Amino acid sequence: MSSFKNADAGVIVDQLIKTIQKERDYLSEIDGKIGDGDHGINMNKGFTMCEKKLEGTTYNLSEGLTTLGETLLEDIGGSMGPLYGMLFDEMAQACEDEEEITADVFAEMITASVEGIQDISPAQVGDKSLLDTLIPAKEAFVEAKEAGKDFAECLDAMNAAAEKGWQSTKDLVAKIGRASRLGERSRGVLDAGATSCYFIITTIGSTAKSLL
Amino acid sequence: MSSFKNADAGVIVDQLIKTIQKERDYLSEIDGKIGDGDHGINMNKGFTMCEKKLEGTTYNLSEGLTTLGETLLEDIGGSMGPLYGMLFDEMAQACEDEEEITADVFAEMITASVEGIQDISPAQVGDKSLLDTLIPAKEAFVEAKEAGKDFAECLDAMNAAAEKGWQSTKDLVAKIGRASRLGERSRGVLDAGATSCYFIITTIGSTAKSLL
Amino acid sequence: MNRIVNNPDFVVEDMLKGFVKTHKDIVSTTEDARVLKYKNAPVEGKVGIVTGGGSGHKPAFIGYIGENLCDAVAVGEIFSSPTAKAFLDAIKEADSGKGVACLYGNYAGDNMNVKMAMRKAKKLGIEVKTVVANDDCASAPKTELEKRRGVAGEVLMWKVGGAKASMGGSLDEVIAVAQKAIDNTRSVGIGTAPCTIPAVGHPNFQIEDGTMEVGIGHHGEPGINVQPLKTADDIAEEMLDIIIPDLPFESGDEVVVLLSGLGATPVMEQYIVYNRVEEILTEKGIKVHRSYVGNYFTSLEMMGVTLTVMKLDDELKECIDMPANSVGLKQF
Amino acid sequence: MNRIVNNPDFVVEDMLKGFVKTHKDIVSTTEDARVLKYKNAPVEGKVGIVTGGGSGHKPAFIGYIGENLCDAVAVGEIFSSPTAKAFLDAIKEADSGKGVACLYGNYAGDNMNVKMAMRKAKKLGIEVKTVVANDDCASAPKTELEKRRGVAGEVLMWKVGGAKASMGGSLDEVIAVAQKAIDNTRSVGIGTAPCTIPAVGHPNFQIEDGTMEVGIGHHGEPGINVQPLKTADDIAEEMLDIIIPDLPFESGDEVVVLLSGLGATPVMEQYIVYNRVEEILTEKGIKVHRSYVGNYFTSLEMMGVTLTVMKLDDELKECIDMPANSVGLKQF
Ligand SMILES: Nc1ncnc2c1ncn2[C@@H]1O[C@H](COP(=O)(O)OP(=O)(O)O)[C@@H](O)[C@H]1O
Ligand SMILES: Nc1ncnc2c1ncn2[C@@H]1O[C@H](COP(=O)(O)OP(=O)(O)O)[C@@H](O)[C@H]1O
Ligand SMILES: [Mg+2]
Ligand SMILES: [Mg+2]
Ligand SMILES: [Mg+2]
Ligand SMILES: [Mg+2]
Repeated sequence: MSSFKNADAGVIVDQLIKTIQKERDYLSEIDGKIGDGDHGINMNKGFTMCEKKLEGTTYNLSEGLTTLGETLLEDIGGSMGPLYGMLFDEMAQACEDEEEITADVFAEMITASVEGIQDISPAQVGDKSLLDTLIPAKEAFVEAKEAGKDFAECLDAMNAAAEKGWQSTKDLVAKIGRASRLGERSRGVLDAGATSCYFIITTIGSTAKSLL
Repeated sequence: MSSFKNADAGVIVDQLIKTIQKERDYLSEIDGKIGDGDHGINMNKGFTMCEKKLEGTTYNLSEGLTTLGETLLEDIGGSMGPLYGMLFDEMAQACEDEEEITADVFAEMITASVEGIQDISPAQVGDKSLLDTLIPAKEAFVEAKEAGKDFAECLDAMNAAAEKGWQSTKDLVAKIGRASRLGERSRGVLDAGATSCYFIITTIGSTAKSLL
Repeated sequence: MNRIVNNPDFVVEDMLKGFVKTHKDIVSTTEDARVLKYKNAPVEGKVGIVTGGGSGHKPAFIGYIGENLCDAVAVGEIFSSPTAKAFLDAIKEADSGKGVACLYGNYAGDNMNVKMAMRKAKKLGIEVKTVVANDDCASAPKTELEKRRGVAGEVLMWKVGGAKASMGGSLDEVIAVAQKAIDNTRSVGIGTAPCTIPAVGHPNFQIEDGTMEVGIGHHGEPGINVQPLKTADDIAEEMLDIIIPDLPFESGDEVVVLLSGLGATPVMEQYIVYNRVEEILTEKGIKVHRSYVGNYFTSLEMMGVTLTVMKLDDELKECIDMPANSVGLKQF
Repeated sequence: MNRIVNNPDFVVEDMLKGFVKTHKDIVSTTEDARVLKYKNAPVEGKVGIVTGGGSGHKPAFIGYIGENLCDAVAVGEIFSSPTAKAFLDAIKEADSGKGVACLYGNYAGDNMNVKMAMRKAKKLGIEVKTVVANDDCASAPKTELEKRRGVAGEVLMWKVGGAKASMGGSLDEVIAVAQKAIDNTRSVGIGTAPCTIPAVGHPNFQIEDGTMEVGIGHHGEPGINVQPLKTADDIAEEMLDIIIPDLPFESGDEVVVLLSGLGATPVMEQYIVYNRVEEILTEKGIKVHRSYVGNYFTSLEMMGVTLTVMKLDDELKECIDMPANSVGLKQF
């Protein structure tokens, strides 16, 4: 199939919540190396709050993403609240009027999420942040689609680029966030936000693929 | 001789100043064991200030003692200022109208000093304070005088009692001042104030004797 | 750990409860547990003043809620930006229809959350404009003013903006004077001992005993250099050597000085530093119009001081001299 | 040592210079370098209020000079009584002919120096009466009230005595109400980390990390016991368990609560403790009429808190509610 139904895809949000809960300690461990060690705690707090809000309700993809984005914006401050809040909110808005999530719709979702984040954060690719995962992932999806690949192939390309982008942060010097104060000492370890973003993108990608 | 001249006895004050200056470090060392280690500093500060005030002036015993007492009251706070300030002030007042310092006059001086201190401090013999030196010294002087001893013998008795009283503080538990908070742990070391009082009394005694 | 807390994850909640109990004559709670407001807010016909930031900076930020100061404050976790929702709710609580000036400090999280809040406020028809404090000289070179962090100079920005709003200034006037205030303000901090976030349990940076970090930030952000600890007089000089040429302050200027402790440094020591600060300023022909010394903007129990100097003109002076009543700053 | 000082032997001198520069709107110097006075003292027709004590307790003692508070304060070395001369000079500066109430804390040195000062004041024809604060429950059993030390309750004693004097009370009336204030006040302190006198260079007592000393005094005087550090809620309960039965405070009472940090404990933590204090009092039917939370009476950078509760009657309430303007306590 070349698309899946918005109505069937609430499961993507469920999988996102499960993934973040599972990776909580790993995310904090990574943040502890050059940050303050709370990234897993922050993320888990927000995603688990969203889980509670969704409990017992039915929701399609756009509704689930809206709740997730709103929860992060409303209950998680710091940098993660607005960054991931924006990401999920923009994704949701880009598909809220769609019944079918096609590759074109998905391209708009991920593009909107990047634009939304760039609207509030000055971070660039290479600054050692979640954008080092997100932007290559978006570009890979869009390029694959423009090259005429089908939705599943686009998602594969996106996932692969997300992993590569994530791994690229290991050799970067942080130019943004808490770790930037360490200068050269921030080189040699993965970025926490890029790591959570890798889990988020690949969870979306894999779950979406399974719905096709 | 059975007396000395007030006019000649300013030297007693000079000797007091020299003694305290010489014993400064020893007094602080003793205070350091169960107090805050500043007794020598406090005493030296006051006595050296008095030295400066007396410099280039001529003074008899009562004038010298008055300056010493006033300096302690004016420039040294804490407990030592009022206690020794009172001691010297009362001694001075008891002899300021006397040309000759006889054993009777001296008895009044030392008695007045004890009464003055007791007027402001509730400390008793046995509390581990300068009164453990001062009160036995006074009593020894007065008893010797009443027993018909001459002035020099009275002073010897006073000095001996001062030393004995001072040494008695070693086995006492402090009931007054900073050391009292140590309870049983204050036993086994000499009291700082009793030590300075021993130096003061015996310096007065010996210098007075040399004037007879 | 000599922290006096209950569950370290809920220190902010517990603190807010005690704060509101103590200061009900000045502040009140709102529907948002992370927003406190001036009990009379929104003040009819007045531009609303909003700020917000991470917790752990007592009396900042909630201590500056009050008469002729801030109308509503968004409260974050320790050293972490409040949520976009909290900023939005604070904006709503402060707005009486004349618009809201959001006067906050230049930190990535705060910037993003305020931006998100402003998007939503716009949808609600509330006009919000911002001034982003960047008074910390040590946080970026003068050529990159926009990268500098906001520190204790924020207190003076709130004082000025709050006064202007109470004088009846329009939103643009309040923004203009608050911007002028921060543009004429320079700060620098000296750290002598680190602090511990209760939920973390150990210091998240180190300052060796006997050393001082010149230019340290309010969360332990590293400064310009680490040196052996100097005397109070030399520290005063060191700080002014950074601040004075940066604006620059010049002979004939009139200034306000704010010397704040970082938390655990005794106020006695702050007066000792201040004494030399005023002496040096006077030697340079700079007149101290008013000074504030004390724990005005702290970082838990960090040790050290921050020095803030603001150059005055007539308008700023009038705003600084206006009475104010808040927990952190009372002035008749 | 992370002290920010110049010559450690002159911290008091240096601090006083900075203090006076900062607060010339309230205090002024006198001929005695160790006495500061309210700039309007002696206030014509008003009983003078004097206090004094060792330094290192900012904002006490000099921070309570001001309108409707203290007229003159004698300043001692760190943790050491002022001289008799300083007390005498403070008495002289405060006296407008209506007599002077010397309201100070029960410490051997202060007792002796005040006594000496009173002898001399008498010779000068100045009438001086005293109230000796002894609010620290932990410093002696109830059967030996006269041995108890004065701690943060002194702030409330000054507030009450200062108000009464400003209301036109006679010396006897001021003394009576200040005595009533302290008789109805109980305090207790919890220490969690020691402090270091600059000239000494190391702490003059120890509190092990992870423990707390219940009943500690303002100079580190040992308390009732040493325990593993408890939660803020349990500390609140522990302190009230000592204070409440001692007076005793009873259901139906109205009280003022003063919760002060000892110096380095963040004000955030003080609010956390206060929150539970008010809850417990409310549970017991004791109404908090007014509360003060913050660094009102410190001990350099000691860590911990002191809790002070005063039972009110109408006269005390009127005095507590009177406006006041000083560095340490501003109330409208
Ligand atoms: N301005 C920013 N733009 C994009 N990403 C950012 C920014 N600031 C921080 N990050 C990301 O946030 C991550 C840390 O998140 P987290 O630990 O939850 O927050 P905090 O740093 O406040 O403790 C970093 O690894 C980085 O990827
Ligand atoms: N109330 C008192 N009455 C008599 N002597 C006292 C009293 N308090 C303290 N002392 C004496 O003071 C001595 C300590 O003096 P010093 O070290 O100069 O003062 P501080 O204890 O303030 O540091 C003690 O050894 C004791 O003899
Ligand atoms: Mg964090
Ligand atoms: Mg983190
Ligand atoms: Mg001593
Ligand atoms: Mg001493």
